[in-house]
Amino acid sequence: MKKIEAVIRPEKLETVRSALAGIDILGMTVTEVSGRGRQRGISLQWRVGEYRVEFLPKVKIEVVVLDEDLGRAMNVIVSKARTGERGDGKIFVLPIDNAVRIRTGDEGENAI
Amino acid sequence: MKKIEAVIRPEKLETVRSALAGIDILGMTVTEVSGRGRQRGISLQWRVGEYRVEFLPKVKIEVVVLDEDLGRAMNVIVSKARTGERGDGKIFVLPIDNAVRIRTGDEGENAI
Amino acid sequence: MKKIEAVIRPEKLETVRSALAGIDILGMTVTEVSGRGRQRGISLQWRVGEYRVEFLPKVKIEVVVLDEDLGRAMNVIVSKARTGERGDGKIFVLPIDNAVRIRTGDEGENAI
Amino acid sequence: MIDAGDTTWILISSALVMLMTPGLALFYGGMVREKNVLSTFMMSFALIGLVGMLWLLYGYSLSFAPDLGGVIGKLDFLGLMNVGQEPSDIYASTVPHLAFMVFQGMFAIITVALWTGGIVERTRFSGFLILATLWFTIIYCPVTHWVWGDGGWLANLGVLDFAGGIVVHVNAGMSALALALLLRPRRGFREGDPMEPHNVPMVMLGTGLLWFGWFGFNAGSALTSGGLATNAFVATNASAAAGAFTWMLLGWMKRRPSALGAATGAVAGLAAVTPAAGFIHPLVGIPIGIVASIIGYYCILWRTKRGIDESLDVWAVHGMGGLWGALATGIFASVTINSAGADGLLWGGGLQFAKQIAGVAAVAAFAFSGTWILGKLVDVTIGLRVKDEEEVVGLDISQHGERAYGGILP
Amino acid sequence: MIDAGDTTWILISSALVMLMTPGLALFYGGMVREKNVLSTFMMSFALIGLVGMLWLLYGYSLSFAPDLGGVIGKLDFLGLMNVGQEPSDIYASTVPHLAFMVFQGMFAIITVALWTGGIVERTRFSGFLILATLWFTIIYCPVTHWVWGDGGWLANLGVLDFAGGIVVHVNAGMSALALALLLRPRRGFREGDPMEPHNVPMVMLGTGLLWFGWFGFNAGSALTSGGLATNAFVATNASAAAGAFTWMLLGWMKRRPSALGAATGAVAGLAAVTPAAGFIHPLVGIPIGIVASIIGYYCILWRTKRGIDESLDVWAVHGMGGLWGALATGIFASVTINSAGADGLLWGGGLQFAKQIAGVAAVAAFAFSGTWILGKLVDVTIGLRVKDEEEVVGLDISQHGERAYGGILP
Amino acid sequence: MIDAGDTTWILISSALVMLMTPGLALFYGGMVREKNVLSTFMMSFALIGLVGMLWLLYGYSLSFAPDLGGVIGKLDFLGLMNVGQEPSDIYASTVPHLAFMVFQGMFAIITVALWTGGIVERTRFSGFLILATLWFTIIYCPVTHWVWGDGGWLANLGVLDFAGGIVVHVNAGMSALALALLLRPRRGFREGDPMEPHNVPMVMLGTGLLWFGWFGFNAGSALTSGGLATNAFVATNASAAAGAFTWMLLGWMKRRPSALGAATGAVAGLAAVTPAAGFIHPLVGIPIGIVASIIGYYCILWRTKRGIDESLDVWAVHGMGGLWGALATGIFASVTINSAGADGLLWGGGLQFAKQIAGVAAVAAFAFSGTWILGKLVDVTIGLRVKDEEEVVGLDISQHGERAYGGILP
Ligand SMILES: Nc1ncnc2c1ncn2[C@@H]1O[C@H](COP(=O)(O)OP(=O)(O)O)[C@@H](O)[C@H]1O
Ligand SMILES: Nc1ncnc2c1ncn2[C@@H]1O[C@H](COP(=O)(O)OP(=O)(O)O)[C@@H](O)[C@H]1O
Ligand SMILES: Nc1ncnc2c1ncn2[C@@H]1O[C@H](COP(=O)(O)OP(=O)(O)O)[C@@H](O)[C@H]1O
Repeated sequence: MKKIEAVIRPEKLETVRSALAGIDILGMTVTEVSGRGRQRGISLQWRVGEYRVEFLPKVKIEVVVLDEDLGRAMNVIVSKARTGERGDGKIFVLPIDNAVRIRTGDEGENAI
Repeated sequence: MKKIEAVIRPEKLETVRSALAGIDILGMTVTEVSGRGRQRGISLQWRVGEYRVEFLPKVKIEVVVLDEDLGRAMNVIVSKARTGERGDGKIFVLPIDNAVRIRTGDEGENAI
Repeated sequence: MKKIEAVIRPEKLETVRSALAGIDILGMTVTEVSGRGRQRGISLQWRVGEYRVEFLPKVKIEVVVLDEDLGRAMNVIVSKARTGERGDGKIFVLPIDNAVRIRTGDEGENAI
Repeated sequence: MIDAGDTTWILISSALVMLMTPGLALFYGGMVREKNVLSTFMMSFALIGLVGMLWLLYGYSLSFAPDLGGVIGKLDFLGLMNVGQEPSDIYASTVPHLAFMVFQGMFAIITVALWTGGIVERTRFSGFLILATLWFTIIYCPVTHWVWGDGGWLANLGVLDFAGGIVVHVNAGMSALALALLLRPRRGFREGDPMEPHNVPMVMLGTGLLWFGWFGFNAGSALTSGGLATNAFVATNASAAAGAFTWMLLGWMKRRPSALGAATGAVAGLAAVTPAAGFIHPLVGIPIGIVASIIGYYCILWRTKRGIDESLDVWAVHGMGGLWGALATGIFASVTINSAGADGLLWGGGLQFAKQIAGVAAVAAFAFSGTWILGKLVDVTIGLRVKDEEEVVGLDISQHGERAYGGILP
Repeated sequence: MIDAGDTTWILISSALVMLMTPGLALFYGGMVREKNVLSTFMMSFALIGLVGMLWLLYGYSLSFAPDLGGVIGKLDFLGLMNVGQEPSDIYASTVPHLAFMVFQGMFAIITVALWTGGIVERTRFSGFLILATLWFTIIYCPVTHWVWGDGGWLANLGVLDFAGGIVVHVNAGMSALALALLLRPRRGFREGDPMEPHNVPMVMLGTGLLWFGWFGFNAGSALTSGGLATNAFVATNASAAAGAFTWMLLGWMKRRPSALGAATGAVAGLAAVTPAAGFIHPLVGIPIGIVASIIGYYCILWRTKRGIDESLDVWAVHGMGGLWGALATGIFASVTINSAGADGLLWGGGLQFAKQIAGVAAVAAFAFSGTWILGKLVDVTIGLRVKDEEEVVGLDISQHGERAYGGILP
Repeated sequence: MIDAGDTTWILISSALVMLMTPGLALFYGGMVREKNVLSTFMMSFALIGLVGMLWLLYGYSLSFAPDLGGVIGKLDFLGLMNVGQEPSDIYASTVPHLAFMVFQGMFAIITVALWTGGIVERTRFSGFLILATLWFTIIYCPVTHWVWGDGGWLANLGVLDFAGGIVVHVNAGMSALALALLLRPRRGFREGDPMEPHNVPMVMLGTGLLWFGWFGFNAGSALTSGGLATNAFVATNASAAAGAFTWMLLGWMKRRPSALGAATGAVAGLAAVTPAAGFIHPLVGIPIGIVASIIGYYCILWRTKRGIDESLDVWAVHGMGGLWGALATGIFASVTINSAGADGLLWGGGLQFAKQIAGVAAVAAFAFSGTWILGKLVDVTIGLRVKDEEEVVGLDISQHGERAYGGILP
């Protein structure tokens, strides 16, 4: 089992979600986060002039998948979240030792 | 050291927190997240009819524990967060390479 | 590659961010979280008397770094986020299996 | 004879009192948890609709039509019969009868809305609507008739209540207490769950709108524009100011000057000066407000210690504030301020003070017991409390199928 | 002769109507997604500035100056020429001419603001400002002259519109529909993206302020204080109450009594009673409100099924509400309420009913087609719709360079 | 003789001005960071309490009681002595003396609240309360007496200030500047930390309420209902509209039309027209608003470049706006509009222009230096700035022990 953490543009969430659903990956957890990378913040209007905000709103998707689904899931995310502009975000893959479905108590791969 | 990430129902947070405190696990980090799984969103009222919201409010609890506390902590969470209905959530266990307590600079197991 | 998850005081975010930028670590993802540890919540005023809030506002910084940058990054965070009072927070280090830059599709160390 | 200046005053006062109910929705809605905001709002907004109609249909008649035995109005004004653009023979002779009617209607709406503060975060919406209808009919209209109706027994007795300290605040406060006892605390209340206000600026905005509207409530109750309305206006502002400042200081003595405390104190001062505003010297508003905050503060302390979840303190702030104000009227009232009033204890009017006690006691007892019975009735038939799961999930979702703040979105 | 009471009434009514536009900004702003809040607000606030000035410069003249062929006012009042502290010869003879002028100006502002609800979350701000200027000049001023101007052809015909059911609501509603059709749906609308209201309490607060302000809108339209203003006041409140309650029940029949529904119903009731308030018995407000909510409810159902993204339902709620109210005026109006009015169908006034149909039809057709042409014109020249990326990112950032709620901070 | 229409006008105007202080709390509160919202609110709300009482006790007397040497009022009106339901001999002869008193009291409250905008996010609450008390007593009451009190030296000189451009806006603006310089910038201000407004819709709502309330402020200052009040009303709206639109365009020229900018411009226009509204032709409101926004815009630019953290720009928007408006009064005033006024520069009144300069200069100098001294006094004794840690954590927690928005909950 692996955990995919993808930080993407908020406006891409819906596209990514439904594309993942298309390959039968339904479970996921989403968090509103603020990010900074090559796309270095944004300048916003104030009463006069502008001020700089260092962090931009992003969305973090966490999906735990079976090892065999990992590649497919990542491909889907990369292709659907891409605009080609700075700020498209990152995908990180983390190892998972175990998983439990709270409702049933199922452990390991059965829990996904 | 392991990190427990449990995505649970928001209304179970207090029960889980105090049960963990009962077995002397006090440190934890909590995030409001939105989740989707077998429980596939919810339909809400609009002016007329309804609309579907794909993501439901959940709470993510992150607890880093010593290996020996892992089992107990997971049992507590599973038993306290369960309702038996869809949407009870998941627990994931991730390996941790190191930990530091910022206040003191203590590393590793001493930091927990 | 390693992922640093640092839970710090919100008011230290700016200091930590600019110190990390100083050692050329620009990419990061930040989340507003609620935490509990030795610093056990806070009591707030109500109409009369007080009530206790178990969780305090914290900020979680996630930074994925190359192995060789890990030590430096952690030192910077520890030194900049410290006040010496309870509630300074924790740093956790997690292993990362892979990373992808969505914009380009670059994988592994090139994606950071 | 209709006077344009007076009519303008009553119309704008009616609009101001109308605005108080949305103001109350904000005041209450900011103090509940996020999952129950809309439910709390709807307990006010639904009443602007429901009571707004019932008042026209029969409520005004039961309250203000010619008297039947001192206890209720007859049906002469049913469906606005005999209530037209000409002034009434009895009430407010310089404005259209309809203006007096609608002004009073706004009081009915907010009085019912007030006691919802005692039972937020756990009340079933259907049961609530039935209860509100019954309460309006069986508690509010009679009490209004007693105190303000021509021939009402408390009016005949000489009880003074300028703008509703008894009719509105004692009435709603005691009713809230009865219902809170009946419904029992919210889940987690006795366990010490925080129940943190989800949005204090919303509470402050609500306070601002309430204060603003209260000028219509109190000064409008002079029913003409001029010296008396002005007197009530100044007294109202004085008491609100003193109440806000006092409560702030009370919190500070224990720890810090809290915004929520100042807001609560303002409302306590406003409630307390309500029965008195048109009978007292305006400066007396200051001690009235100070004492209202002290009473309210310690009443909340007491009810919290007793484990009573009268959640938003309608009893402590409005009920006890109104009670204090009604008694204060019996102490400080002076015929030099309002010749239609009476002299209070301070000017030798001991009897008036006794009358005020009688008036408060009668209404408090009737409201508490009557409301308890009505509540019980609704509870055992339709049900007045939501199921445990519904309460846990929150009433916005469970009762109204919606949520206050939309989330993760494209 | 200037009457102080009447002048106070018109001034405070003007202030109340002014407040409706910020109220509308809240009402609309709470219903859009977080990324478009300020954009939605600005479509109202910019108009308080823009139309607020244009009205003084030439709008009042086009609308109310001496008649030119029944279709438009002459330029006698250009730049407030001949509009001073003395009463007008023609309109509102007991208040300063300037008071009548500014009261009417507030109507112009909110009417333009109303139709922005049809095209939120996708409109280019620069194109919008041009369109608003054109629409105000070419649609609003003429229509106002037709119905309310001395010598306007619909006024001459005898069409009744007490406070703007036709001038404001049918006009804005049909215009919103035309523009929504022209601009096409928001991205994701047809795909069923949720478009969840980001802040329902903000909608409720907006509703409260609209309701409050509407007393000035409708009862102020009597142009004097007194019986007629009071009649309109009471009818207005009755219809709003009935509308709110009815819509709540309609939602409940399907599933739950929603707060958003109650708010919508209140506005439907308010819009519908607008043309009628000063001609009907106040109690008739209740059926007017009930029917307005039923019509509005099913119109939204219909337009949603047809995939029309008239986003915040200006057509269904205001347009159809105003249409129903204008017809209801032709049914229920009675000269016993307002001797300057007429008898409706119910009292044998079949002709009046026909006139009302004519008035509504003329304005609806003119507004729809005129607005469509103006919109098209702006769209092909400056552009009326933002680029796809701008829409996706949100209009707050793309059009205004700011965001509503500040984020992660020191 | 009391006139009902006039009294209604002054009472409702008083209520409107009262509402401006909660409006200001929203306007300011939306612009600060989340951790300082309640602190910002409390600096307004506490004053409604504190100044609300002090005004009754002695403030009104110092300001408006019979004159002592041109500089201050005597103690004849201490504790509302000689201030009753009858009209005053001197001021506002058609309304109760109490009505004039309370109307003026609302001005005192908001003037003190205004300058808090200069020192938000870093001021110690206890020190602030002391300073506010001193400032009210030593700066506000004398200045009011000078300009508006019968026998005040600036009034005797013939300085015109219709509704407080000098008394309120120049006064508060210069005081805010003095305090901002004294207290030094917020931590992070000079380092370029963003200080992002946490809730712009809250700012917009505040703007709406301020605009609404300003009708009472300016048009109420006619002290009677009728032509003059109407003139002031129309001029006020014109200037606000022009100010809002102009600032929006200024921002657009650099980048985008911002909502925050439009809101700021509206307030600049409102402040600037305040001294002039009852002396000028209403259309002159437009150029006054335009110039006010241009001045305000460049003043903010200047003070930001100089690293002055006069945080919410009370000086640039109110101070400089009021200054411009007071001079504009000396340019555009005409006795054809108000026979109690004077002719300005444009109509040959060069002397009047000189008087206006004198009035502004005297008050600006007194306010700046007096406030600086008072602030220093409080700072070295009780302390006027919070500790660094308190500032970092936020004033809501550190000064008031609470937070604006409740969090993670059951
Ligand atoms: N090293 C990193 N660790 C954690 N999050 C990162 C890192 N680099 C980037 N991110 C996240 O990814 C988002 C997009 O990064 P950015 O560098 O702007 O994208 P890109 O490289 O595709 O142009 C950032 O806003 C941040 O949330
Ligand atoms: N594969 C997954 N990866 C990440 N989070 C998941 C995954 N599956 C479920 N979740 C999280 O757990 C929550 C509950 O999942 P759900 O399938 O509804 O519960 P259950 O299986 O207990 O009925 C979801 O809302 C989501 O936040
Ligand atoms: N075991 C843990 N697992 C996850 N998060 C933790 C843990 N311990 C502490 N934290 C996080 O770190 C924050 C600071 O912890 P605390 O114990 O108060 O700090 P310190 O030990 O430096 O005094 C907490 O609020 C919580 O968010």
